[in-house]
Amino acid sequence: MSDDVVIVGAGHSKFGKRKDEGIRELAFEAVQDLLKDFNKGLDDIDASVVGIAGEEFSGQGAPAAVVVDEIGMAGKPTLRVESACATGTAGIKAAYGWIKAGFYDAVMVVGVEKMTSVSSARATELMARAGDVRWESPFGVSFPGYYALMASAHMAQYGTTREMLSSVGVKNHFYGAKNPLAHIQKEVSLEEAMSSIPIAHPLNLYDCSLISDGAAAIVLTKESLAKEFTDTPIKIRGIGSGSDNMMMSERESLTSLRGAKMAAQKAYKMAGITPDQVDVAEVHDCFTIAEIIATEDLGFFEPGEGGKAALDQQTYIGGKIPVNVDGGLKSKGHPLGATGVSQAVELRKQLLGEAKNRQVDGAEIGLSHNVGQTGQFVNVMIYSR
Amino acid sequence: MSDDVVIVGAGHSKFGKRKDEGIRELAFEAVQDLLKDFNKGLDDIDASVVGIAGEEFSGQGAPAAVVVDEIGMAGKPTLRVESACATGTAGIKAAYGWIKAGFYDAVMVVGVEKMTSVSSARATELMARAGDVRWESPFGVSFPGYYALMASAHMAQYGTTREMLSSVGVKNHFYGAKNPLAHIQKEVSLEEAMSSIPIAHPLNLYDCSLISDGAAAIVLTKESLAKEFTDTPIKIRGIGSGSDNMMMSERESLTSLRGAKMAAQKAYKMAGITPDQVDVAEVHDCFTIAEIIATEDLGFFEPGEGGKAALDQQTYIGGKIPVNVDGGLKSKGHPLGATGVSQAVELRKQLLGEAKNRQVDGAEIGLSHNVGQTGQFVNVMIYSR
Amino acid sequence: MSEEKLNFGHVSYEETYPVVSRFSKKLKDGRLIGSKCSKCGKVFLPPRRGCNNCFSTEMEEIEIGTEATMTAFTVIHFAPESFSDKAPYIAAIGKFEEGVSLLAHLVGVTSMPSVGMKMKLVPQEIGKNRIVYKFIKA
Amino acid sequence: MSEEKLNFGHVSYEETYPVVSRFSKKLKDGRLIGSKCSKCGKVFLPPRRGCNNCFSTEMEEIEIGTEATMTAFTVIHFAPESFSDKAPYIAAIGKFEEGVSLLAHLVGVTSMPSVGMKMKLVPQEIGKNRIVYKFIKA
Ligand SMILES: [Zn+2]
Ligand SMILES: [Zn+2]
Repeated sequence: MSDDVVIVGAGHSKFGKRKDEGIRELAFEAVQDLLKDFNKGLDDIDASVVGIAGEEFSGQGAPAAVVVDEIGMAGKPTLRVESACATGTAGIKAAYGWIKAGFYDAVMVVGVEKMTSVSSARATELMARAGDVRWESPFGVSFPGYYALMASAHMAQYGTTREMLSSVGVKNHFYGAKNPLAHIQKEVSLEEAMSSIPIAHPLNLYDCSLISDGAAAIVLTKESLAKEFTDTPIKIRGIGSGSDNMMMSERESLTSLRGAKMAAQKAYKMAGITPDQVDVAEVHDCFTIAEIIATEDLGFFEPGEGGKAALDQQTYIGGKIPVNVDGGLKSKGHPLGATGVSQAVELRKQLLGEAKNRQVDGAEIGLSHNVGQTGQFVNVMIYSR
Repeated sequence: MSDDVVIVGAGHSKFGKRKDEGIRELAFEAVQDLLKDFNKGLDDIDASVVGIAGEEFSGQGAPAAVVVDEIGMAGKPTLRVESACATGTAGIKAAYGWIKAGFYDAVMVVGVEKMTSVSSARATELMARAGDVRWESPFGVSFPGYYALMASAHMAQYGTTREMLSSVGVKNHFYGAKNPLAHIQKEVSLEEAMSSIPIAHPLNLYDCSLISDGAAAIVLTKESLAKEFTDTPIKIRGIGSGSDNMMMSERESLTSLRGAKMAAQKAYKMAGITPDQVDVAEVHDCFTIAEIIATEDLGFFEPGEGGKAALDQQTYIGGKIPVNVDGGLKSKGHPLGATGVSQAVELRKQLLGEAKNRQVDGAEIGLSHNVGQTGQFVNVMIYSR
Repeated sequence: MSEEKLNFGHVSYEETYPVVSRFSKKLKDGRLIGSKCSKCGKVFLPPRRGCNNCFSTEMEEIEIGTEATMTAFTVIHFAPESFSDKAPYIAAIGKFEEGVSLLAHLVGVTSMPSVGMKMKLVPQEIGKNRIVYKFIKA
Repeated sequence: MSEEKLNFGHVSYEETYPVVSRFSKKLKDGRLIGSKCSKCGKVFLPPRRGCNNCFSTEMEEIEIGTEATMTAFTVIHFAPESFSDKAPYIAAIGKFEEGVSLLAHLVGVTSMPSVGMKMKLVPQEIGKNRIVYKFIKA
């Protein structure tokens, strides 16, 4: 009988503009938080996986090792994974593989990014270089720009409106205001969101996730060992991944991410569930259009119906499927390497009933959808008690 | 009964200053070479792992996806791993985990680096940033500089000499001259090596590996499926990893890499062998002192005896343990992300008896030792027929 | 090979490799050239050095028509650092009759464009050693 | 916190964080300050914000003596880009009596140094906002 992989510890730094902390201090803060509620010490963790998306943000080359040293894991095996904005879940998947391979009993996954040391224009440049630098980045398409291209296609094909886009941002700020770890804890009105300054038309400021600093950490082990670490392990029930063509201009579709659909299908199959069994979802709302497309690709709504569903508050708690009730990338923040791990930390809280004033009552199955670049890396994870 | 992971295909680009090729073309060349001798097509490979150490060398952010697209693997799951110069073996280990976890039956690992687009001074700067950027890089210690520090300690403690160092370079050029894929295919005399220009005293030009472009690729699958792909699978018998403190100044020892010793111990244990059973070794000779220390850390020679052993030609074919008989990083070249995969490709050739005029007769067990940064990432792999 | 390189794009992030330089030179002559695999027939635009379907490197040049239909667009207001002085500008994806698409700036339009509009791809020289293509309204 | 930052090193590759700036200010006063964990007693030089042994962030300042013994050295001839105009220079690791070590330039020596030699760490101001430490022969 197979021994499931479980999460037995989780920690999370404050997300935000953390001007006094570098990658090492941010990671330290997440691990410090993790250890607060952990029956074992670092000695019982055999190895680490570090998720950091970009080395130029922090200035540190081969950046995993400084992080690992600061969190007391130097001397133990480690590696860095990178899948652009899907780096965090790539780390969880790599650690899962290490455990299943029998290399280690317990592995820490730390995702961290320090993004605000550079100017916004510089950060935009660095992220734009995740486009094809030979044929697409030379046109100055920012990261919001790539998603804006998708938004224009989605609007043309399905009649998705600016109001629908903005309503995603409004929801995410509504929940972010309840999350003490969120970068911006402030509600916004639909009017404010719709009238904010344009970033990459049709996307405005309130359609775009934040450039944030932050870290998140979890510890994975085998189910058979879980009780030594915690009384409340969370199972990893499904992992699915997919990708897509590098260039936007070579995609079959601009209104859906084929990698996300593939990842979802695989994850549902591995977990043996269907989309309607998911109680709470963390989806990769790097932009509001991304959340709309995500809810379609994941099978929560029919293709083209995601925008209407958002407008109808079907993604609030009490709606068809609560999505990003921690504020999402939009309000909680999006420190690239941390995001996928942060999703796991949040879902664990939800499944343990510890999410306080943003708790989805009785949540038993949680789904995380984490997208890198513009769909070239997608991981969908399914967690349950 | 456990189903071993095996290598069922391997390809290698020419290493060198490849001015007409970027990362995508280099990776293409390695995969093209792999497919020449492969009973299946890309359709039968489920996913890929891409090893690239630095995004600034090539200019491409999140660089895995352009590579994956160029080699026809877009749409299938992928991720990038990075462990500085140990990136290639980190990729093999991640793919091994994915297969053991049951995610995929067959995974391609591609390691690639394009380093010569930037000047040597710039490349030196980028690599120096893999030191601790807060406390050590601000002193302008180049990568050769860090190893030169170790060399000075080894010389002081054990009486290792410049002649011993140079004899490593002489050997590696001797074999590199026989390797048509090597960056520099030219023998050097001990006199030439010893009198070459200083890079970071006590290391001269012929003590330092090359800044090279190149790629290597392998396909992994389960032993139970191997026969569908090839008649000559190679087993991965052992994988061990280790690391060390970030800062050189915090290390317990400067004459040995504790991560390498740990990695070797784990790999030997997993494979169920002892050092004397290894027939041929690929070790991480980023610098001549690194090869000397490696042969000690791996248990081929006693601590402090590696230099004398090199001088006595104990690491030539016919000696106690043939080391880097493909030219090593010194003469074959060291495109960072490719190196660990290249070691696997070379050992496969040796174990299949296909290494021609640098064949170790009857080689049955091969070992690869791949070090990232200055020992913060180490993977030791053991392969056999 | 000592032939002079012709760089592509408003900015270069990687070295200009031969496959790009050759394309750029044809573009300078007003021709949009993709590559077609001689072995399996797969067509690539922009061109590639090898075919990612059958791994042949025997590629024929194939001329693509310059009439395109817009499938997506955006107006970049907050630009990457290298483009800060150019914003706002429109980036659009246009699909050609051959079924392949390209991303480029759309210039010369005075009102908000819309998906489905007809465009034409034309070369735009930027200084002596640099060229790019752009869409204009057809 | 609006206090002015004092940068550390010949070149900065990351932002100057408070733990570095505070250390640098003490260094300017000629004091070499490490951090000692109030909870478990582990000593860090250079200082850290938190203890990687017990995860306490209560750190005491501890003054380290400046006499050191060289454990390793190199002469950098081919330097990273930012240091091109400074080569050759000597980098050495010196171990202090407290058991902790630092890497720094060794300056003012006229012959090749040797492992085991006695050195002294001294501050070296570089302009108004930047400081570094260096070893000199003891
Ligand atoms: Zn073809
Ligand atoms: Zn402590």
